Amino acid sequence: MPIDKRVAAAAAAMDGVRDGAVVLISGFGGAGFPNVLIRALCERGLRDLTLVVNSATHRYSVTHELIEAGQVRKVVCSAARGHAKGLSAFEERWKKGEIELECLPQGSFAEKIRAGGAGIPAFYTPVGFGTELAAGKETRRFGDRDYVLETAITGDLALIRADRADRYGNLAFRYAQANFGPAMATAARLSVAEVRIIEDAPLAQPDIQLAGAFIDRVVAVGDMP
Amino acid sequence: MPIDKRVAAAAAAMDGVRDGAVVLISGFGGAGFPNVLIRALCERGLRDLTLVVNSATHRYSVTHELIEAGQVRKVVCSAARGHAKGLSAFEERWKKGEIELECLPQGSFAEKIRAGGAGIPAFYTPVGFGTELAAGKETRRFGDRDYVLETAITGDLALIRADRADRYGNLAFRYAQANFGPAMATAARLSVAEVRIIEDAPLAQPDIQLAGAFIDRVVAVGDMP
Amino acid sequence: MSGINRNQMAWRAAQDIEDGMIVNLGMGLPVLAGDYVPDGRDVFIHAENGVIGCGPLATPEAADTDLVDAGSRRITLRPGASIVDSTASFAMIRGGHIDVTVLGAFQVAANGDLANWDMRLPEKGPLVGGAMDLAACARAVWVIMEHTTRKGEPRLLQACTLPLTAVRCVTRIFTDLAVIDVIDAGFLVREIAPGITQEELQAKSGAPLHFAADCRTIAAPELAESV
Amino acid sequence: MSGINRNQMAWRAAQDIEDGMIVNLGMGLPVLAGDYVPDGRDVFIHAENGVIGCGPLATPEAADTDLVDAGSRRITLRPGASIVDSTASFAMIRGGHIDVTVLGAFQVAANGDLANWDMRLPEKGPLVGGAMDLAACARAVWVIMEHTTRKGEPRLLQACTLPLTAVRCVTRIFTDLAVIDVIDAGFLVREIAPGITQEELQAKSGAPLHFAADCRTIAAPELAESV
Repeated sequence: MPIDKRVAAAAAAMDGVRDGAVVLISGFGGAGFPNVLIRALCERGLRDLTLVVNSATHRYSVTHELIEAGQVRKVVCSAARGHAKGLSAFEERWKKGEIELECLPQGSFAEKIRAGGAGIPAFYTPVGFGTELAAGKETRRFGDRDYVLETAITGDLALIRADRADRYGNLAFRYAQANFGPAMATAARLSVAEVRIIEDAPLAQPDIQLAGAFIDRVVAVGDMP
Repeated sequence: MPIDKRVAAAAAAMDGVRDGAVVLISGFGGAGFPNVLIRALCERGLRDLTLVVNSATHRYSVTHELIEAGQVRKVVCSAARGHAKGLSAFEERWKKGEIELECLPQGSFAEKIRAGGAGIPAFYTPVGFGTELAAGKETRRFGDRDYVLETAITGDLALIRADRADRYGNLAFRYAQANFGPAMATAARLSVAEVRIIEDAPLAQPDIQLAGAFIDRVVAVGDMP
Repeated sequence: MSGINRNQMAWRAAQDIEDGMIVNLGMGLPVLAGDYVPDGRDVFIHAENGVIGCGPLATPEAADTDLVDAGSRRITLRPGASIVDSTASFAMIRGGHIDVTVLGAFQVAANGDLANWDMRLPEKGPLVGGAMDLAACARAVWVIMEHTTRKGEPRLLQACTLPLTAVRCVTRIFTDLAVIDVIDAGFLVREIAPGITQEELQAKSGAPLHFAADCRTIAAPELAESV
Repeated sequence: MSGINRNQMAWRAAQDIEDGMIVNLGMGLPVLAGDYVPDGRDVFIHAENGVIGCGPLATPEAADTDLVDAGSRRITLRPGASIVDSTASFAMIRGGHIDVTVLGAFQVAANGDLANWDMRLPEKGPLVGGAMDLAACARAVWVIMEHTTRKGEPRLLQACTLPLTAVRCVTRIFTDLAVIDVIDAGFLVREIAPGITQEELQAKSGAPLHFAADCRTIAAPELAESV
């Protein structure tokens, strides 16, 4: 049967996602937020989700909707501070002890996800050594420098945004849209991409930035709102 | 002064390379061998080189010229067997104890080089556990599986081949030409690329597969002979 | 006692490649299996050098120096194919994104240990390539090999005597005499070549064989042996 | 005792950015320094989100949602710019491929320890972003900051009191009062703002200052303070 990863609606792309899922969500610097998929996930009304997302709250992302709806148990991120004057939905719940937080240096965040998708259970990095973000983590000296042991992150679901896709799930990104998306797609059991457009013909080989092998479902959602 | 990494001749691209250098050389499956640069290196007549190259001898590569010239002290590779019936230049010297050999699983070979360029001193991999290629290497259990600790590879010089370049050293590869080249370029102190053509205009952003930031010198050499 | 021929072995292995799989094929018989994937099954063939979606071999006119597989064969791309560098290709292998790898082998042990990379040729240098990565990390590891060596020594053993490629990795074995799964209890024969008895098969094996309750005859079509 | 203004601080830092460098600039004053890189110096500005070669901010008409820097500002690309994903961007940082990062800071210690990510705001969640990666791994780490806090407390200290970003990483500090290198012996003042005495500078510092033999006055042009 010809491979066809196209799904007509974002809701259907969430089939099979359950309470307690670890959800990897792309987006950074204002680009690459899979907002249509995040809303579709929100509408499933799940509980106890763990979000692995660079910013717990970002003004171009709608992760706060999952948080406000009380669906999130834990956030793993490098930025847990809202842009607004007051407390963000995340900060409010975190302060009350309702949401657990794991804050990571952004490069370790990215590399842990890459490791998860690349079969590397753990690696050493110089980043964070001697800081409170490395508190309790194993350290080791190689040569004349100290390093922190970081372990892989994997997830149940990855939600990412790209520009173009084909039926095979191959993806092309625009400019800085890729950010954490490619790594996240490799590290989750179920990887879903929202894209501006799904082309009828297969993407040309040099245009493919993430192989469809890593994508399970793809939904065309048009331009960012 | 406007950045300009173009070098007119392969010989000049070897300036500063010394005896004892660790040289990373791209190429795999018949594509991406920087044969013009390998010959230019050979002509410098250096000694005690360490070659980090997937195949010690490959019928589309000229690494054997360095080996035959007695310039190589050690080879780090995943394939140390010639294609021909008789002994390859490498095998002959290796059997006599004239060249040291470190044979690695190909994925560990690639990942060790990537680690070298990415500031990761060491990582764990399941590959090789329980085999003689992991003999003497540290192992560790994560979850229900055993892993081998592998350390980073860095080099003094990387020689790689790409298709197109610009004055900034940005590179575009054709098909399977990239293989080990991008990782090697990040892991060496001096990285040199030979390319079919250097474009007058900067490469377009979506066409760039390796940022010029990782390339120090680029030489146009035309088509593969 | 002849068993099935090499084309039939490749054919038989190919029947188990499922629709939508990502498959890595070792050189020799495994690559041949790629030619026998049943029509209508949409499969992506991965090559360690980074090609995800190898097509048929290129014609001499279409052959391109840069479009090759891990065996340096000039190939074409299938629709939807993409190409990554070696680091990404092995990240894909190690990360468990290859559904099945089909490999040649010298020996397989009853616990799934595989020996396929080093015959201890005294005159030759070692060549491991991507064998250890594939054997240790593909979701399923299948082997195609002759049931015995040319000298008639068994290749299915209690423990491998040649250097290991990976431990406890092989899940299925296609030989000229049988189709065998590796389960916790050891070798489980699922299918047996026409005209071979269970006793004959056991006699050619170096470890106890279990036979599936529904063990049947390999149903391979007539296929001429290639020259 | 006023020292130089913020634009002059940014200007002064920019003078030390060398031709051909790859530079990562933190938000605020460091980004402003990017505007003062002397004409004729060909510099690639790296942003953690993967842009290698940020150009000027985009005009409203040219602004593109997908072409942003790590601070979500809509930017343009300079000639020769490329873009990678976050994994590759931080591999580049961690691998020592950024020649210099210019960062804001709360405190710097005499051994080079940097505190620039957590002011312990009781109401706000933590935000580390790429600060630890840059501070730990760029080949040179420069800081631009006011010499003291608004309350007049020193930011140059014997040991940081705020949570560390990275240990022993800062090599140069640009303040409104001085340009200071961090050397094995501690703080070494290279330049001092017009009208400031060495005694005044020491009084506003929380660790002993050494003064270079050729310590001179910061030569910054007149630059109006931005609103």
